[in-house]
Amino acid sequence: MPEHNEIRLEKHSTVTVFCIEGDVTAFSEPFLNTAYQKANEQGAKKILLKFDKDAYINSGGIAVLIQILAETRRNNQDTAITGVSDHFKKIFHMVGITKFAKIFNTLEEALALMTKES
Amino acid sequence: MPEHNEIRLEKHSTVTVFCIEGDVTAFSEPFLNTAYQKANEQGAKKILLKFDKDAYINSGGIAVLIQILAETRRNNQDTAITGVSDHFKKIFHMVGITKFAKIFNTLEEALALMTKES
Amino acid sequence: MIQILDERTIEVNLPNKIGYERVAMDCAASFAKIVGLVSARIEDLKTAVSEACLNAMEHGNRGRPDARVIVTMNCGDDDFSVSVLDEGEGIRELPKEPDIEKKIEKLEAPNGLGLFLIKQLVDQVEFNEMTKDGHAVRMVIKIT
Amino acid sequence: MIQILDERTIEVNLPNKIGYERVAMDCAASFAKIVGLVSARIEDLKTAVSEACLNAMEHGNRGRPDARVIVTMNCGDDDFSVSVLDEGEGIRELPKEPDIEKKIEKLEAPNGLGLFLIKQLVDQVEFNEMTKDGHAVRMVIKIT
Ligand SMILES: Nc1ncnc2c1ncn2[C@@H]1O[C@H](COP(=O)(O)OP(=O)(O)O)[C@@H](O)[C@H]1O
Ligand SMILES: Nc1ncnc2c1ncn2[C@@H]1O[C@H](COP(=O)(O)OP(=O)(O)O)[C@@H](O)[C@H]1O
Repeated sequence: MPEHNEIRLEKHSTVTVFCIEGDVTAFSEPFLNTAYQKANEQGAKKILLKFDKDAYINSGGIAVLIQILAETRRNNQDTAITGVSDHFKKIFHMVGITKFAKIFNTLEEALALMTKES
Repeated sequence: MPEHNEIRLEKHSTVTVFCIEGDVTAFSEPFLNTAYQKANEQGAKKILLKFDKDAYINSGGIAVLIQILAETRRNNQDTAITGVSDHFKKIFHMVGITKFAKIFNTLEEALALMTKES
Repeated sequence: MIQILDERTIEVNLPNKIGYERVAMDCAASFAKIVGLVSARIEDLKTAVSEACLNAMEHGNRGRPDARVIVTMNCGDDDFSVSVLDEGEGIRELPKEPDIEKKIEKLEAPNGLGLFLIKQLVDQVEFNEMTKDGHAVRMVIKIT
Repeated sequence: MIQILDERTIEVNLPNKIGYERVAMDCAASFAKIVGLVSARIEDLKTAVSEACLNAMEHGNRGRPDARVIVTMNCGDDDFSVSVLDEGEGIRELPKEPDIEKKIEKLEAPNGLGLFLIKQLVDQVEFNEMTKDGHAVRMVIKIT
């Protein structure tokens, strides 16, 4: 069933990586919220959202992302994105998501830069 | 347009590799025949048909393959196949293609074994 | 709009079920690939078709499980077009552009991105085509 | 066969054009994925749908460009079924199993593999369902 996400939290030095498996739609809301809550309990300061390269992301999923970004902003958490195709990079740019979360081409690049920043 | 194949011939020591790009259907007939003719002109003794892992292969394409296998058999050319998904391995087995052409999992494996055989 | 299913037209008839928009999306992608659309435009088309279907299900058909969404795809010489038909009355008022700053500040709802994306991704779009069968959104992507 | 498009049924209406069977195939795969068929069975389904559509185009509709192929997919509790409808009179005589040895010896034509593959790949198949709209092949894959 596609209306389900497996979200694993991985700690890489100061960065909490959300490994999001599956499509990102309105159905992702509880899964992303639970993961975010858990990250907060662990005191996450830097958050990297890692998507499946071939995930289907729709406007409902983007709305969920925006809600997460609203929270990370309030909580002063540095937030970035990786693992999205060129198409969704373009869409995240169109919508303005990229004003609030930098998109990195690879996990390694993201971690290298995010761990460096204080 | 999908009804078109790019077939590159590569010589790896004694083996002539047909790098077949694109779907394999009835439309592949002239492309495969031309490639086979060229290989013959080059005096090919061992032939490895390498497919796209995600090619669409249908019964029309399999019929074209059978015609090629009939020719390679007549001409005493050792013939093998690589680059097919598990699904098409199963189908080639069902149809009996595997009685006339061994399927290798990788190009390297195929070349290692085929170049060894006299 | 009269449904003429000619040699260049494929029609998909879907139940009104969120999630099934993927089938229309994959179908459009498959057709577009056959007729030679480049992959970036196929991605644009996929998102546009998916968003139009979601709107048809949610707003046009108001979630009614017995309603249908009919997606008609046509490949012309110069353009690839898709009509998404629902059983509703059309879009009452085209909403204003989403404002990400306001959404982040929670001064605006996080949703309301579908029509915006459609408008951005296709070369031409017509909302509110009313027919005897309902309301259609028609989207066109140029083949270059 | 009465065409009931219920909440678990998707219909694709295709022009009679070789190559377009891919659209029905991708559509079936997309639907099957949503309802949870495992990927090996989705591959079986894809080949079966594609072969049934090719036969509908070539034999059922005899290549007539104005004819249509209608593919109806239904997801039940225990099985996923696909009907492929053409405007022909059905399969006159089910051919015998292909014999690869004979094909290689050129004692038998290289084609004639479609029905064989369909029978091998699906759990149940019914040929020659005659309806007022034409002839249908109905294929069933069990969901386990
Ligand atoms: N097919 C439709 N039928 C009726 N109204 C629609 C349709 N599509 C869109 N709308 C209206 O336009 C609004 C904006 O749609 P959209 O931009 O996709 O955002 P959202 O679906 O998140 O509200 C919807 O809330 C709805 O009022
Ligand atoms: N939809 C159909 N309508 C009429 N005849 C059919 C249909 N499908 C198959 N047949 C008949 O069955 C034969 C075998 O079909 P198939 O095994 O797919 O091989 P091929 O298409 O290569 O002949 C066809 O040649 C045709 O005579």
